[in-house]
Amino acid sequence: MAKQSSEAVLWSLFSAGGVVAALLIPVHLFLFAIAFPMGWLRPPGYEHLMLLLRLPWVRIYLFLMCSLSLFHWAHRFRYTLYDGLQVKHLNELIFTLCYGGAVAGTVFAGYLLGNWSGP
Amino acid sequence: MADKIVLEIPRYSPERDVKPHFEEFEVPVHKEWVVLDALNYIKDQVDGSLTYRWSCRMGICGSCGMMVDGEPKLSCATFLSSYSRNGNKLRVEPLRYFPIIRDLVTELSDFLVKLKAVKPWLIRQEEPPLSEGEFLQTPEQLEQYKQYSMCINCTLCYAACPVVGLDPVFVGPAAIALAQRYNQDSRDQGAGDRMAVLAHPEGIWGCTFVGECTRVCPKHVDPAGAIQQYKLKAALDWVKSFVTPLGRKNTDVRREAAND
Amino acid sequence: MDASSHDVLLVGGGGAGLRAAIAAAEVNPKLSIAVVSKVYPMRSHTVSAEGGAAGVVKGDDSLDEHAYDTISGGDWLCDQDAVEAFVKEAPQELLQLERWGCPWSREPDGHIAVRAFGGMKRRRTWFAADKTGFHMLHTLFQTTLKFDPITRYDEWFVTKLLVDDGRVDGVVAIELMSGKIQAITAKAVILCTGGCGRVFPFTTNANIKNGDGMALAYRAGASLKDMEFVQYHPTGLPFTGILITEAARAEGGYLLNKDGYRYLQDYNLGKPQPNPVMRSMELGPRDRLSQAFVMEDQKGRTLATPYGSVVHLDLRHLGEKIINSKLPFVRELCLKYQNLDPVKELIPVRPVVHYMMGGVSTDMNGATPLAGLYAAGEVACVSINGANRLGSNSLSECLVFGARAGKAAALYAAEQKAADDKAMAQANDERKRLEAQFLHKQGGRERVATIREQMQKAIEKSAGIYREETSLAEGANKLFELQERYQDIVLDDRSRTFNTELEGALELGFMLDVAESIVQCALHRTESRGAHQRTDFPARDDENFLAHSLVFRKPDGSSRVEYLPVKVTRWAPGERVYGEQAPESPQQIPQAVPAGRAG
Amino acid sequence: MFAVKQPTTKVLPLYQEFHPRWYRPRVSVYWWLGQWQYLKFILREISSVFVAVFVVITLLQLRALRAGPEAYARFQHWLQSPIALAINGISLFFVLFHTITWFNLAPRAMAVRFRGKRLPEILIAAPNYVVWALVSAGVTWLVLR
Ligand SMILES: Cc1cc2nc3c(=O)[nH]c(=O)nc-3n(C[C@H](O)[C@H](O)[C@H](O)COP(=O)(O)OP(=O)(O)OC[C@H]3O[C@@H](n4cnc5c(N)ncnc54)[C@H](O)[C@@H]3O)c2cc1C
Ligand code: SF4
Ligand code: F3S
Ligand code: FES
Repeated sequence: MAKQSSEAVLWSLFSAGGVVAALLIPVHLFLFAIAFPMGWLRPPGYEHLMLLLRLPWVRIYLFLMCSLSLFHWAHRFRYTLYDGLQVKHLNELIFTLCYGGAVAGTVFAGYLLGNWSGP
Repeated sequence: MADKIVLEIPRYSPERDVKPHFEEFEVPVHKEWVVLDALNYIKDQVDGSLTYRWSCRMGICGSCGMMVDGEPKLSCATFLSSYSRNGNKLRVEPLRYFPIIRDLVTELSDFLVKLKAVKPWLIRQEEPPLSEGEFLQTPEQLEQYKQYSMCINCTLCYAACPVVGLDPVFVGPAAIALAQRYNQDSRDQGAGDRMAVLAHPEGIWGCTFVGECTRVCPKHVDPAGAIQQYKLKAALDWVKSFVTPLGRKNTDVRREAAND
Repeated sequence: MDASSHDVLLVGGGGAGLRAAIAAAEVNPKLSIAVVSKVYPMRSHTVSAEGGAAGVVKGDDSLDEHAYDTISGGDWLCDQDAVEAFVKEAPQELLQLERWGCPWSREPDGHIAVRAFGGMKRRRTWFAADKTGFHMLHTLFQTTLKFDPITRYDEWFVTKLLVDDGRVDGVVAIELMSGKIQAITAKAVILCTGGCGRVFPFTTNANIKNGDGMALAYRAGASLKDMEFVQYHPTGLPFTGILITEAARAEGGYLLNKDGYRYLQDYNLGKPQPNPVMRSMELGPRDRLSQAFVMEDQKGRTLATPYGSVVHLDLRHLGEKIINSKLPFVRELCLKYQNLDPVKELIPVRPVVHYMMGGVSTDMNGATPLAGLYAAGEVACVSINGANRLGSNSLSECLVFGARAGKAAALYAAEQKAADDKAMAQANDERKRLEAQFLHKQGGRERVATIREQMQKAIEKSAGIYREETSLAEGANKLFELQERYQDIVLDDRSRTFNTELEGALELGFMLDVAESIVQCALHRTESRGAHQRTDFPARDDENFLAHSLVFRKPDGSSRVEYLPVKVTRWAPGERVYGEQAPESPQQIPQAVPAGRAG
Repeated sequence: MFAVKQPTTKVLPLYQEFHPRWYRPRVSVYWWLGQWQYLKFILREISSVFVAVFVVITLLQLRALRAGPEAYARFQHWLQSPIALAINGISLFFVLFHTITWFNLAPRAMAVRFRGKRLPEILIAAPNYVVWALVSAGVTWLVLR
């Protein structure tokens, strides 16, 4: 049963992450990583962003977006490695790397967004 | 339309070969002919040792599945003429991912073990005597599982699913769809009994939603849907299992989790 | 030589076989039960039955009416005690199947829905959309999975019954996958091998319906009953022989000749009405409809196609909605195999060989005169179908008599001792025979396919919808010649592993025997009744032929035909009337007569 | 008719009479290249890598923001580098691919029924796109305000 429910947890995180990634990542990616650097749109100022980040719900929002998306990645990537490279015998290693990565990213996001005391 | 087509068929006999080799057979193309008619023509007129399974010739017994031009198909429901444009050669191979017994005949006992494993029969806690008449079931309730009851066990979906190929213990699309056929049946009370096989790493969680099973299914069973829906249910059950003790209501994670 | 041993052995995993296996397991869970089938059970031909299964459930119906429809439909050649048992148990069996999960179609309130069917005065045909046989077979198959005492031998081909001292001890079978030929002994054997449509060139029957069980029993010394009665279904698709279910007519389809005229009205089948009327016009019995086609053809009012002449089945007026909800499979088949859409187009149809009324002669419990041998389903002839089976009776028959045979065989087996070594010796001989005749044979010139084709042509010509003395005699001669040539058969395939050519050759051998029994019985019955129409003897002759034909195999291989009186309990033979004059209710039916005489 | 028969070799120690030796084809490591549907599937799965890459970029950007205006400016500058733009361009393609496949597959897993019939997939997929448009507009508005 332990094994069954852990798969259920991981899959739930994966799905939640999938929804978040599908809804949110495209617009973030487009704005911050393409439109602003390319100069298609005028980027927001440092102060404006800091102002936003001072709002707790914005930080929660960003935390969830990052964390869940990472778990989405971890789960999918794990199976992609199993299937695409047929390396199921490295099960444990892959498992640790993938979900470990997601946990690490989550901790890091928590650290960055947790107690916001920007300058 | 070309009036001849060459079939390329891998021949394999364990008594003779280490591995299959292709042989070519030229067959006439008639408008009404399906791939199976061409095979029967070869068997009757050219080489009686060509080996394949078939029976009903009306797409319902599920025995004539083959890879036709790389796609899993019922050879009795696939017109020959639709391939005569492809340079006049057509590959007909045994269903992919199955061990091959001979020529186009695949080995199925493993599939049958999986079918049985999901307990595909009506499970009841109590069985009222027959004299009480039928269990009532409205057409709407019938509709709930009808689609999943249409499976003819042709195993085309197994030949389409890469997970089956990579992980031979994966329970696989048709068997899971069959389990859902009973789980969704208003007369059944055995969903709990089927849980152990289904919500297992080699059950639903093995499926990565490639979706090919549904695309190739000749009876529109939609095993991919059945599996994802079961994943959703298993996830919800898990949420419930630790939310309920806290006395809280089942939170609505449905929408989020639904999206895989 | 390997052998395995069981208490009850089923040959065949179709509707009848699986039902019998469950019945045996339920009677006595200690028995070891085996199901031997040449295809995986869910591939059995029961899977292709479309229309439904008859059983009285609704208040406006009665057992007597079902019995009367069956008996009159069978042109009074049914054994009435068997019919009475049948109609009584059919509803229970169908209900039992519901309890096992069969997805029967329903009324809005959740009760079982029933539909009209040809030759039936009331609506009493249970259906699961138009894939009734498919759902029944899969339900049965899946249900057998939960019975541990049932062992399956999937893809094992039975070649011979082991008989010792008038008692059947088991079978010899080939495991197709390995080519191993071995004995499977048992205290009781139930044949459930289905029909023999493949004896004919144009049939709705699957490739596996070769009359194996009939020939096995015949060769073992049991008799075959009423073999001259071969049912033609009036609506098969040309070329493929795929069946367009009677349900298409029950839902209101019309049969039209080339002028778009509902020609059935010219053949004493009632007046055309816009909506279907039971036991009338398109809902008349199958023999009459198929015969009307031949008449119409002779008048030149059918359409010629490369695959024989056709008439049209018109469903267009039903509309897309009804067709999709009630007849989805019909539409699917037309689209997939005939490349036309019945919503907008006429469906070309012609009569096609469909069902074998005759078969291994059994009593009401499926027992044959050979101790330990039982038969049920299409392979058997308990005599509920008489001279013409009514649509939707045979699925119910598989259940009722499958269950009865299963129970009877289980009770019988519990009392018997296991087979002795003599069975082994016989099995060894059979293996040697198969090797000598096929696998290790030197020389030989004939191909399986050639002989099969000639046999099919011969029987169609001599024992088709209409028959007469000279053509039957010619047919008999031709079959005799083919039997000789069969000895000279040579196979391309000499390997053990999954040798389907060997299987085909053995099936051909079975079919030749069955074909011969059909022609012989048809030759001897000098009257016309139901599906057996002699142009040289157009009238029914109750004086001499209110009797079943029994055909036996003589030691020299030729056959002998005898007659057995029909059992008449409550319904004296009458005129078969369809259309408006059909009797309204059983009250008008002449009641109670002494048992019939026979010629 | 040209049925090319291979010469039959008699010396095959592996086959023993009545013990069929099944031929088991191996699945190639490149199985996903063989068929367009499989390739599409792998691309869909790979999209998750780009989701993760962008999350990492976002986290780095947050760290830069925390570290002060200069660090943030330096990071902005890096984002303009061809390499960053290339990565992000590819990412955008994959992320959009993810969004579309995710939304289109959602109905398969949901099976919403109305009067006993499963709703057509398009009816379930369409609202996803509406929500997506609204959310994207909202985020843009917040950031650009
Ligand atoms: C197209 C079609 C539609 C029909 N529609 C209806 C309908 O609507 N209503 C109705 O009542 N009836 C219908 N019938 C008739 C009915 O389906 C059959 O009579 C019935 O299904 C026969 O069942 P069975 O169990 O006797 O045999 P089958 O289902 O034919 O099974 C025969 C079994 O015997 C096995 N077998 C045969 N030979 C051997 C051997 N040598 N060794 C080992 N195993 C062997 C086979 O593998 C198989 O498992 C229809 C028939 C056809 C062809
Ligand atoms: S789910 Fe579809 S493809 Fe798979 S076995 Fe069943 S009918 Fe065939
Ligand atoms: S193809 Fe295979 S991975 Fe899942 S959705 Fe179908 S079972
Ligand atoms: S032969 Fe039965 S499904 Fe094709």
